[in-house]
Amino acid sequence: SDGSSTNEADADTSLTVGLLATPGNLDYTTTAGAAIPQALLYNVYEGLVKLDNDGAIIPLLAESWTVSDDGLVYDFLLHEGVTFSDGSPFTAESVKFSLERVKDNWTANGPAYLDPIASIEAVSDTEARITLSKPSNSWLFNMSGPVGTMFTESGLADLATAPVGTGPYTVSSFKTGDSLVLAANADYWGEAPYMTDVTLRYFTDATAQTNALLSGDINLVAGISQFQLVDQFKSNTDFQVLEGASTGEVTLSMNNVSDAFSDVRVRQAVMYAIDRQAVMDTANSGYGLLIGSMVPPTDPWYDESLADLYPYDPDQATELLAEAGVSDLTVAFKIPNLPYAVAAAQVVKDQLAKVGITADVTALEFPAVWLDEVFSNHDYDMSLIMHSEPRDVTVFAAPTYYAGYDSPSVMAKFAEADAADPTSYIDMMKEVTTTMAEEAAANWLYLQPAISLADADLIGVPKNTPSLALDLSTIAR
Amino acid sequence: MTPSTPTLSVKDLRVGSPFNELLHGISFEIAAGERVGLIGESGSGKSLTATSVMGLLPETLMATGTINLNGIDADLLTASERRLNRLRGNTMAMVFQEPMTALNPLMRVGAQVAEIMMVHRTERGRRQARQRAVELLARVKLPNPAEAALAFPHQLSGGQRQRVMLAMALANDPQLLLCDEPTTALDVTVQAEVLKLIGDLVTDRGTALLLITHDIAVVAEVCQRVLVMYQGDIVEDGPVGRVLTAPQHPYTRKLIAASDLSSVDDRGRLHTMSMPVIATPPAAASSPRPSQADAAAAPILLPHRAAHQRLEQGGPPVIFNEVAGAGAIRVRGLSRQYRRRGGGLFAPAPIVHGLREVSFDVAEGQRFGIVGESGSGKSTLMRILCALDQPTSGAVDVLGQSIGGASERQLRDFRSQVQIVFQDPMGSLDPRMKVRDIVAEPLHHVGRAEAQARVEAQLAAVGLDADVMHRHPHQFSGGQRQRISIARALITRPRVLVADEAVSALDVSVRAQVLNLLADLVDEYQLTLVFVSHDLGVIRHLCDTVAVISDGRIVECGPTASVYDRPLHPYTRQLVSATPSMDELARRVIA
Amino acid sequence: MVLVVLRRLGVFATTVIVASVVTFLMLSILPGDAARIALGVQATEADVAAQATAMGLDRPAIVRYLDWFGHVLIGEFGTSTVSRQAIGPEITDALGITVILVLTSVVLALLFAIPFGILTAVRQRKPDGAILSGISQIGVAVPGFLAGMLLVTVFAVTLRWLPAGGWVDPGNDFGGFLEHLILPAIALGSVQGAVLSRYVRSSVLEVMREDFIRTARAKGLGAGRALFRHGLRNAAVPVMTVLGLQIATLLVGAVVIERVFSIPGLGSLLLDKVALRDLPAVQGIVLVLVVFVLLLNFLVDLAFTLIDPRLRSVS
Amino acid sequence: MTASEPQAGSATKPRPAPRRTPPERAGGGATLWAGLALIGLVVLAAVVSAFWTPFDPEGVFPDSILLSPGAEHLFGTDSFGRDVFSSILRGAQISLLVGTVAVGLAAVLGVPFGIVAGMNPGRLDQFMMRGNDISLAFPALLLAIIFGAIFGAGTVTAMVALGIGTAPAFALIARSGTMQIMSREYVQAARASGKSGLFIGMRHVLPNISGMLIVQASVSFGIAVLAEAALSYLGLGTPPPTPSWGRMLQDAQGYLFIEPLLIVWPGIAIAIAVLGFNLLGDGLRDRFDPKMQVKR
Ligand SMILES: Nc1ncnc2c1ncn2[C@@H]1O[C@H](COP(=O)(O)OP(=O)(O)OP(=O)(O)O)[C@@H](O)[C@H]1O
Ligand SMILES: Nc1ncnc2c1ncn2[C@@H]1O[C@H](COP(=O)(O)OP(=O)(O)OP(=O)(O)O)[C@@H](O)[C@H]1O
Ligand SMILES: [Mg+2]
Ligand SMILES: [Mg+2]
Repeated sequence: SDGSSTNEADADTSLTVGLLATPGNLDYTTTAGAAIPQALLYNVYEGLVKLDNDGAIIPLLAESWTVSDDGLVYDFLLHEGVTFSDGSPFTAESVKFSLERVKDNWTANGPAYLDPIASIEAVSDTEARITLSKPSNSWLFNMSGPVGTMFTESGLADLATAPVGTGPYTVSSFKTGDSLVLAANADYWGEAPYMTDVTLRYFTDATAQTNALLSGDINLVAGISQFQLVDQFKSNTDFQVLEGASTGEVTLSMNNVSDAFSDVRVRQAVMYAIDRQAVMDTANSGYGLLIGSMVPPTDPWYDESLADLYPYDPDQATELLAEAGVSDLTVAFKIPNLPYAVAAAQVVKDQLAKVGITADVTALEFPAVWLDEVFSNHDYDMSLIMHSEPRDVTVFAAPTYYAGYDSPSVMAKFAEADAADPTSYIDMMKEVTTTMAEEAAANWLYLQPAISLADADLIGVPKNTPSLALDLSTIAR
Repeated sequence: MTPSTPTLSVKDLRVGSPFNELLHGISFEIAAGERVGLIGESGSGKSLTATSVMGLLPETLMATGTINLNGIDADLLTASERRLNRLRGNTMAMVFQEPMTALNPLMRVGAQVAEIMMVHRTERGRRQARQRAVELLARVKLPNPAEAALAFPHQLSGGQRQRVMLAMALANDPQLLLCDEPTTALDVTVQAEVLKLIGDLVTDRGTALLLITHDIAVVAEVCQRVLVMYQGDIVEDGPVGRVLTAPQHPYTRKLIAASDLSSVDDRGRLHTMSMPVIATPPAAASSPRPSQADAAAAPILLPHRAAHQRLEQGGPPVIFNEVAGAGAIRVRGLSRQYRRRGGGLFAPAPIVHGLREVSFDVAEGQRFGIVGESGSGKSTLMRILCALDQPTSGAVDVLGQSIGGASERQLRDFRSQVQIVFQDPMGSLDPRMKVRDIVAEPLHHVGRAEAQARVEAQLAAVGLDADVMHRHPHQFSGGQRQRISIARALITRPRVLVADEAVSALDVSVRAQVLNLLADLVDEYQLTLVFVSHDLGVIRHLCDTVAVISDGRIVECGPTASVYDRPLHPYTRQLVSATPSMDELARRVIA
Repeated sequence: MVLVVLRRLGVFATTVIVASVVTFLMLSILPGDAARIALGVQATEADVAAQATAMGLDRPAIVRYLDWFGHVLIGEFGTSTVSRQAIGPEITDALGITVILVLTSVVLALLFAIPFGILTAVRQRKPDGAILSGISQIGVAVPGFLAGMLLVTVFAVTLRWLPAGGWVDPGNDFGGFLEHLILPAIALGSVQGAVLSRYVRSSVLEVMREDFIRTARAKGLGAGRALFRHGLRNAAVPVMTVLGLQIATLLVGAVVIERVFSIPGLGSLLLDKVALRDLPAVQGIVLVLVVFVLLLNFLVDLAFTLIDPRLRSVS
Repeated sequence: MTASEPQAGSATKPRPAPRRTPPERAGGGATLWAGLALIGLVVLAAVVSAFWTPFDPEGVFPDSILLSPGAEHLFGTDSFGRDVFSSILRGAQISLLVGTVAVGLAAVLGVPFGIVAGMNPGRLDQFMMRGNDISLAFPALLLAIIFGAIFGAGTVTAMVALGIGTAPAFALIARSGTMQIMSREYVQAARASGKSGLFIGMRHVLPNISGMLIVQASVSFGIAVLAEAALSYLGLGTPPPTPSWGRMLQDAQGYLFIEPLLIVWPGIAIAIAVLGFNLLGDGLRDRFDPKMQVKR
């Protein structure tokens, strides 16, 4: 595309990316939300490991690692000569410092993920040993996320605005609600990224975002949220459409402890009552993947057969409702006021009406009011939201979680699986997620697709979003 | 231009809207240096005539006929806008009635005068034009002309503004000057000065003058010849002296009779013109008399005769018309100040003195007139007497009720005893109410049927049929509206009637009727009357006692005849000389 | 004189204080837990409670008000609970953008509305006047954001002449600044222009009926000259009132256009901060907006005084 | 010198009432009728759609998504397969509802406020006007954002915010009208007759300022329809599936390149409604304007 950049000389290595949710600040240790890790993880901040675009755990600051046979001791060999962007060196002490800090100083982004750690030891400058209190299959995966980030003590002064990491980029300016500008880190220890100047521009409106791409203001829309906007790019040779898999399960949650849905038959009736394909067609312009459980295909225990567990069958639904002795059911359907939820909810409401369930739709302001009413106070019967965190099915199963799904055996099985050997881990995970689907803990409608739109000449644009990060290091022209 | 060519010649001028004709083919001529008056009742087409000549008719009206200026020029009615622009303000000029709004409020008056010379390039440059503007302002006798030129219109009084208009009109020495009611908005004293000025200026320069007015006295003062208009036609055209003394057309005769407040019939009533649409039965015949009980309760009145006094400059305050015992009204040391709203953004709200240290009495049954120029405090005094306003200081007792600080509860009885009639017959009637409701308004706690009966009777008393009750005020003429106001004021059988300029807004023709009606009713109901007017003639006709008020103070008070014949205060003298009687006018003109 | 100015300022100050109380009270009943929003769905209850204390949310309302307003008086709007930055600069940045946008659009609107309004008034009875007047009527009836959407579609997306949105600081790149300003300013200005032209028209019509215009014509000025020399200043007074009100409502009203064009203005900032329940920031923004409007009223008053000598004099 | 002079225009001088040119009967009348005709169209749509629409405008029809206009679907269908013509008809209800409630609320709040202030010049008036200044400083959109956050976005919130936001304008109009009426002599006459302030306010002031108020209401109605659209665009308006023109516009935005007509229909509908009320307002102004009325 032409005219996209203000500076023709280095047009080749500058990139402008359009994103939707703006970070409020740059400190993901205490601020929730996917926006900060999206911008900073793997770009400014790095951990010992990272997820590649297919979801595999690969080395990052750690050159390699070994795991003891009992699965308790991890020995990491670190890259040499790595420095933070403020010049301080990255050593095993940094690993110890960073990970020990999590327990007391992190409030957001899952500090509990590191609970399995029993101790951290800096064996030498380039050798770090982490001992777990019990074996955990999910631990190393979680280390690829925000909690695994390496910090330096001298870089903590202003986390909210001036992050200091070991990554290929540094933050050169940040204006909340508008843009975040990244510049290539001249002293980067690894291979320098192709793009030297990256501007992340934040939009509040998906149409404005695609318009910006069409008019050449930006080069890449990473993760479009309104899929009706995609088709126009398919026929346009100036652009490429990249379709991949995300970790966002669009979930029609039912409050398992509410009067309406405490009976599993009623929940199952809802499963049969809803034509998920139709919901996807209408609300998502047909984009997405029917999943049937809270597992995306990028997870090893993905079971595609679950998608057919509850075929669309309104008769079956009516029967189940009759069996449960329910008639004239009216449910409080409280959705966040997000475009995809508002669209999908209308279809759901219409389909529920066909089996005699009246859904009273209220769109609550998101995040403020929805979090309060639905998430914290569980004051709802039915809701609809996308769970975008990777591998969040365990979280969903917790009895204190807003879904109210309370199955001690499932929780026990999860714990058991985490501690089991890697192969049985996968089998057990398959088993337990199937159980949740059978018990209709929620109606996982479909997996939101990860669709990126880019100038035709861009290469290496990450297709999938297996993690929260938007990895810019692979993008080139 | 031969000497015989008239400056202005109008032939068969017809003006009309698509719906009806307003001027029905009028023709007249004005010779150079001739001063012609144009009189006629309101709506007879006087202004239309003048605006046709200027070519400033509203877009909705169409004119036919011919208008020639100086004989040589082609018909003005068909002349191009460019040509008219060259003539306007140059060869012919016009002074409008309304000095308040006729000047641009945002422009200094000097510049407005200078502009007319700039437009016609009669002065070489801006500087010269400005200079000449000052000279012109001096010529129209504005005090301090250089300073006045820098004033904005609102900083000048009405009379001063009218002089500015005049200066503007005379700037380019027009051959024709049209004046449309140039003095109606002015005080009598100022009016006389402005008229004299116009007369002198046109005589000096030999300008042809067309002076429009509805006031015969004004014409007599200034003009040589007079045109009388009636319903879109010129019905009479002749020398002023002849028209005044021997009017030919019946309308002119009636107009002159009605204008003359000093000539009365054998009942002591004024001569009136033909009756309006709704017949007025003689008040005495059909109106119910005040009930016997009321009459009995009323004390037998000793005729009170006021002393003739004046206020000396710097002298002690005087209590005028002092009445021994309990009079109807007793005012002592009354002052009223206003804080004017707003001011500038950074200027304090100025204080205005409405009344200063006024003391007087009115005896029961007295007909007390108050006369004074605009802004002298007459209305303020009226409002206080009716407890519509509170004095700043001083004591006011009306019918034994003290006004200062009285609450609405305490005034309840008082309200039905003291009533008021206002100047503007339209403004004093709520356009959205029916006559029945308007007249019944002062009645409290009276049943529907009784109220209906009383309204009917009262309307009859003021000469209106009962079937007007269901009409709205806009369906009446000015005189009829004033009758409705009077009916409303009298329905509670008040003992005191206060009238604020009750006839000033009426046509001469209707004025006499209303004055007669008031005189009848005051007699009949034995009212104490306080009548305010700027017109001495009206007061003289109606009142036995008169107080002259100037700048918030009573400067003179005494029996009407005495004040008229032997005015003590210089201001009163000025006032009296500015309102000559009809006889006097005729004498002056002929002389 | 000094006294009067002081009194005016006193009234102004009282108004601001009352407005600040209203703002505070209105916002103090916002539902939603700011601490929970900051920490997200995974945070523990204990963390959330600690966060609330840290944000000062557990103090009584009056203490919070006095603390807040006291600091505002010395120019400190406090620290955003979200960005952890001083709020003042955030607001000034956004306000600067919105003010530039609004003023540009108002200037555009005036450039259109004044000639157009006068023309439609003067040619009121002519067919072209009626047609032009109809055009402005339709202009008034189009939602501003629709105009914005169409402008983007045509000039940014299809023709690629101008950027579809965003904002560039004039200090950094003036050309880019202008490029980014032009479409939103037109979108905002076109509707305002249509509205204003209605007011100009009726104001001019009103003035044309005034006696002093007739006087001017009697002096020999043509209709057009009479209007220009004597009418327009007088017609300006009512238009200015409307203009003041328009600018006032546009400060927030521009948010719709800011959304269409992804401009980080004050309205957008407000919406973002409300969504994040960043109370100190929201309070600050609302107060700034309110004070700005009050100030604007004051300025309009002042302008009246300058235009109209009747309000100025009094010896 | 100015101090002794009555304020311009207020002088009670012996002076015949100034005569003005009569109203542009044809012009004013045509405007009025054009306005009424357009509003009639909107009202008709609202009424008809209460009983009948060609298709259900609130359902979901996966089989007929995004059809182009045709014999069956006059204006085509939207992304939910809804018949756009039906939605436009039903959408008139929301527009009229929002306009009516917002303007009604504004009038109920603003008019008595303005009348009381106008009837009590001096301190009370000053005090009330400062209050009005403060509420003017909270424009409708700002209130809608705040109220949306407090009470949740929705039709009611939007209407209330618009109503409260518009009230100061009504108060100002009512006040200046009241001050004019209070200087009329019939009010003085009523006071002299011992009538209470309440009576004067109800019988004299209110009826006589109703003309201006109706003009203001008409104009505000148009503004409210536009504001509802803007609020819907920001997600602060009527929630789906109830059809609202503003939200239809917003939804259509995403389909601009696929089905551009989707944006045209609600755009036209809004323009018709707003134009109708503006024309009505202009026509009424010409009719009520005292300066344009022929006396007698
Ligand atoms: N623009 C107009 N359109 C229609 N009729 C008009 C117009 N202007 C004046 N008239 C009517 O023409 C008649 C004559 O009006 P004109 O103003 O000439 O009266 P006038 O004699 O000057 O009265 P006044 O003494 O009240 O000024 C009146 O009946 C008036 O109603
Ligand atoms: N409400 C008011 N506020 C401020 N000043 C006022 C008010 N009413 C009257 N005045 C001023 O008080 C003075 C006396 O006014 P008043 O109305 O009593 O005069 P008037 O003699 O009745 O005049 P006119 O003949 O014009 O009716 C004038 O200077 C006037 O401007
Ligand atoms: Mg006249
Ligand atoms: Mg008076």
